[in-house]
Amino acid sequence: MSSANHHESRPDTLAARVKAATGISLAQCYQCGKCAAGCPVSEEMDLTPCQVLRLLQYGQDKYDEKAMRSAGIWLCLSCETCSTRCPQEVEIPKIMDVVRAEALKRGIAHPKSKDILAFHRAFLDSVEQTGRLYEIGLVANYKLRSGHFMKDVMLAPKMYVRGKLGLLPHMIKGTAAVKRIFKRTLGSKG
Amino acid sequence: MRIGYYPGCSLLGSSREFDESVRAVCETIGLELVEVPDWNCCGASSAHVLDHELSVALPAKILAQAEAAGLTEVLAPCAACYSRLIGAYSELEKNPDHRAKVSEIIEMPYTGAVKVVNVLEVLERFADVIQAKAVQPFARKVACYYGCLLVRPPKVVNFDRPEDPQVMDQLAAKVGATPIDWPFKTECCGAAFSVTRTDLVAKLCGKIVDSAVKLQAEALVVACPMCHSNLDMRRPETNAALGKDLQIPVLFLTQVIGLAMGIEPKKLGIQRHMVPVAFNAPTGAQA
Amino acid sequence: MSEQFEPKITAFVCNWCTYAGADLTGTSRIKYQPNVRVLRVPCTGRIDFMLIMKAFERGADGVMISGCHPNDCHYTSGNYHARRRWMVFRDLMDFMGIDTERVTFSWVSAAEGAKWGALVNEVTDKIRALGPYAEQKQLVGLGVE
Amino acid sequence: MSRIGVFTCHCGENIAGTVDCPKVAELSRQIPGVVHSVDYKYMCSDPGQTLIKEAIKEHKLDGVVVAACSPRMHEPTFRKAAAEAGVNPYLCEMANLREHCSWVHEKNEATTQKAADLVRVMVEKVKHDTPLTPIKVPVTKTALVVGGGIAGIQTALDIANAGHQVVLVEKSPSIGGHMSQLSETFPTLDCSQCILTPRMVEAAQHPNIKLMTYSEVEKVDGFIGNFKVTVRKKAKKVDEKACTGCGLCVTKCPNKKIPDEFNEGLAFRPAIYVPFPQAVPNKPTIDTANCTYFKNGKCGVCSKVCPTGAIRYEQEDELITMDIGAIVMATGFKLMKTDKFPEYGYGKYKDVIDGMQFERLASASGPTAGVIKRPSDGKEPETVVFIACSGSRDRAKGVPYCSKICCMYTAKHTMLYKHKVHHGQAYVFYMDIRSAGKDYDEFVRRAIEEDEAKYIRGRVSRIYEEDGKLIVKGADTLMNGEPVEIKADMVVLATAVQSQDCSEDLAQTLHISYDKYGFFAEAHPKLRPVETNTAGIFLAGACQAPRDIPETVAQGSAAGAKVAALFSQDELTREPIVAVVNRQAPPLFSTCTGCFLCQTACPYQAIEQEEIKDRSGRVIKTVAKVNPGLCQGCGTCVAFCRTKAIDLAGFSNEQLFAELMTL
Repeated sequence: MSSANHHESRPDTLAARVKAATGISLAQCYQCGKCAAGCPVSEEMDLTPCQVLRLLQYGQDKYDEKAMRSAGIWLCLSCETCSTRCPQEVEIPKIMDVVRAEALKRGIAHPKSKDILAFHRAFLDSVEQTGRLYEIGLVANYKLRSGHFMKDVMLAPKMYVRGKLGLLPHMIKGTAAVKRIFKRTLGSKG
Repeated sequence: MRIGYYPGCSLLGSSREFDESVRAVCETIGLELVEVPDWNCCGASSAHVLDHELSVALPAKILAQAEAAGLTEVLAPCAACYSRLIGAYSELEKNPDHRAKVSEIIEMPYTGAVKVVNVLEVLERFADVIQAKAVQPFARKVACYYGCLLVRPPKVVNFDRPEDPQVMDQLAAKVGATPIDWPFKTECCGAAFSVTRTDLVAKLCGKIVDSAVKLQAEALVVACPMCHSNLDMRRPETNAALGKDLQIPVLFLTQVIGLAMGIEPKKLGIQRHMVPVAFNAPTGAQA
Repeated sequence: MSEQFEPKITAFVCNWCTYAGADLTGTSRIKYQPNVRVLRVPCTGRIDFMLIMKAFERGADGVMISGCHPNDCHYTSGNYHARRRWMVFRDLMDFMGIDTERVTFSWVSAAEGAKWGALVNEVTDKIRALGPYAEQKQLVGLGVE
Repeated sequence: MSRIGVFTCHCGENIAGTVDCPKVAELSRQIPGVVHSVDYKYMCSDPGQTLIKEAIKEHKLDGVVVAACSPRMHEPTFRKAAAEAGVNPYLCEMANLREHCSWVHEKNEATTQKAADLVRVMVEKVKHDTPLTPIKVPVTKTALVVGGGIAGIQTALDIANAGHQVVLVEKSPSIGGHMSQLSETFPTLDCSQCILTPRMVEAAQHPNIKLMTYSEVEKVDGFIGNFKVTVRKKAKKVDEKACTGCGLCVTKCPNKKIPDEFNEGLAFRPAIYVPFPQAVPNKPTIDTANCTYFKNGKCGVCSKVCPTGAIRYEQEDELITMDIGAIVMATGFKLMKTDKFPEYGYGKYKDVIDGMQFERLASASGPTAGVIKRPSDGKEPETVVFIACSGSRDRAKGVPYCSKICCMYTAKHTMLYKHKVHHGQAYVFYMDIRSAGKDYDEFVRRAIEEDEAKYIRGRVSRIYEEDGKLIVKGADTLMNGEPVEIKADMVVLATAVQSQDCSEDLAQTLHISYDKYGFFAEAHPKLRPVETNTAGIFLAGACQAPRDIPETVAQGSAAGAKVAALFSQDELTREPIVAVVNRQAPPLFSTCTGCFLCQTACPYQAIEQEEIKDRSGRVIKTVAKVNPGLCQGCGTCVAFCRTKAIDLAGFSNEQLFAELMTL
């Protein structure tokens, strides 16, 4: 019998997407929990890294969805502690990237992802516009996107007097080229 | 001797003192820094979270610019930039057929001719020069904090040992400091969550700062602007989370070396820290 | 002629893996096409590639060589020697203008009865599709009879 | 012209159901050289065999083809029958009409045609068969056992008790191996030394066993029944005959700070030492690498105090060559050390120890006299964490396999600990509990239910020291991967079982195969578990794969039985399917040109160089020569030979080409 419900044989499961995007097979994980044990933020996660992997191992829509809807995946710092110690050499942060991307694509990302995403989008906006990060622009943009207008207002003046905030953005000559890079990568995916 | 230099965005803004101290130290040890012409942002963790291709293309552009400028090696002092650059380099090494595609995206040839090194690797090469020039030993107990990005993932960075790394400790010892043996050298500080999840960062930094103080370190030494801003700028939140008032200063390794070599503190940007660089016990080089 | 072309296939198989595997095909009653004639050798390492030339000369349309999987050779390394020699010989055959498509090199273990059956069918179908080999043989001067 | 008989079997309906057997018999009769051809319902039955035998006599047959089932099934049967009727058994061949024809094809003309073809091939083969006689090889009835742990001791005793001579070689100064280091053994908790030392003494005193400690195998030549083995007897620098074992030298040696191997570095020993009190032989050895006299020529205390003048600083290594009939490898294993664990502190925390170190702490003969004290400060640990699968099932650390013994000894450790530290708490981090074995799972349950070990299913990510405690950061996968942090006083890593460092070199010396982890490879994983692919060399114990004591002993006895069976014969009989290099009349002598490609191809080192000399002793030509004792008959050399000077009996070039010509 060919295994009709084997997770990597169906191209639309998360496990199959992980395999296609990163080459990692979810079957490698034997659920020892070492990732959860060492993860600096696993205590804060609703689903620990090994649980996310477990859900994906099923290759069933309801479990895939549960993984994608979790808040925990947005807490992964990509600090690589888990993958450095994983006995089965599973590169978990790369898997998290795929799960997050899919969650966004399907519009089922956890509400807590909003702030984190707002920050990343604001960051990239800045880079796209000027070629480099414009920190004040980033903070302003983040506040607009997240709605946290009062966040860190006390920090800025302190930073300014210490010369840590540049008031004007650095423009690079290749700004147009950088914009085109964005268009060809991020932009092409909508 | 000369080497390519990629300061990265943080070193122009929130971590100017890292840039200043790297330049000052390199000048003293006789290493000429050639800035990568018209460099762009590496994309940091944001590009990596949102789009994998972008997260490779932005660093590749930087390395291609370096290549075009005839450089063979680029120093990226910022650990986050270093991680992105070496990550992209290693991925394109592993899959040479991706190079053509990337070259197309960045509109420049990328051949993989430029190697990426971090600040510890570069300073290690000058360890003897540094020791010889350390006229005012930094005779303090220090906790060397490496963070995640300098040693992980080990197969990509291939630098020092992944747990309990030693290079920074050895360099600090060369300039008279006494590095403590402590367990939080590579525990994550929360990195990119500085703005969005300050609560988490405070908690993680709390463990790190607390352990260093408990083991009687007088200063935390770092080589990453993100670690620095979390441990320094987020100290009020960290102290609040701990319920303590810890005033241990956080210095970049290049500042420690600079001070020991007698470089003027201002030139090293010591005054830019949020937690003032001051010590209770009077000994050794003073800031 | 309404009858379809039935190819002649000669198989050289090792005693320990593929011969036993083919026995298992039998004990499992798995059916395959009757075009193959098996010659038993102790090990694929024993196969002198002149035997392949001879098989074609004798009118074979296809040749199969099968032995133990890498690392499973009853004689430790005979199958590696066979594989290495086959690589070289294949190039030579190619150079001589002999259709290397007609030679199938594979590993079938003593446990792979089903694989042997499937392999014989696959090779038989392929050779049948390629057609008789007589013409090409005349081209390279091997001649028939 | 040959007189060949063809006997086609119906095998009931098995062949006759799809193949027209009478027609096959009839077609076979027309093959040139065939003088007799019949078909019969069951050829392998008694009447069937009689039919063949009678036909041989009646028709004066000189070759037989039985067209029936697979030769792998009944070739011995029919060859025996042929031999009984006076035909050389190697002139009897089988055509496989059942497995390769009737069972796999439909009933039709093509199938019968194929059957007839198969018979024709075999008739042609028989025509070119030559009578062969099984090869006889003499047997030297002395066994070499390499390794003096429990595996080697058991093997040596069994062979010796069967009445054969044994040389037991051990590389360290005493026999006993890892088992002598253990405190108590699972699942009975009987004292390891109490059950082992009588065996050690028995081995040492057995009239048929020659003990060679502090010795290593240097070179192995020859083949089954006829090995030539060279053993290096390392210089102990002590005259074993003169030494009475009084131990004065050991007490007086001023250099006492050498980490003690027997106690796994938890204690010290002097430079002249007996590894442990019950050592066999119980005589000291000088560790020249650490001896002051050997380092700078000063000291000499041991020599001065020795009452019998037994110290021999000038003693040299000896090379001893002996004739051996069979070899048993029983070289055991090593444990991965704690410094291989970056996440657990690279071995820098003194209180993170391995399982063998815990054995020494728990052993009455150990450095703490059996009181559990942690190495750093000698305090009694109140919380001990045991970590199973440390380095095992961990492909990142290069050990993807299960070390097999750790689940059981970890359960044992928790019990020993609880029995000695009543208020103590043991935690075990595990991934799976593998306790298959007689009374094994009950034993683990006892550890959990009676001795209150807390088992947590998860791996430990990290261990670090804080405030005098070891912080163990694990997770509980039975609680959704919830992080678990335990402040422990001591941590015991059940580190991976690995092959000995010397195993690959040793395997190459003996020409036996080994797997990618350096464990010696058995000839067949199911059916030949204690044999190697090299005839006459056997395996026992953990040198083949991780093993516990009962399995090791069983394997030792199995290997011993194999050797005893081999030694029960004065001569070995072997299939004559071997390669031969042709010999011709001078001046050619042989078509062999001496390129020796065959020598590189041969997996058995069976091909030697032979010098052909004229009467004055001048070498005329160097040619290949096959040692029939070593040749296993694969024929790889035949395919390699450029000049067709080498051929394989039973599968000769002539035969194979003749078979092809029929197709």
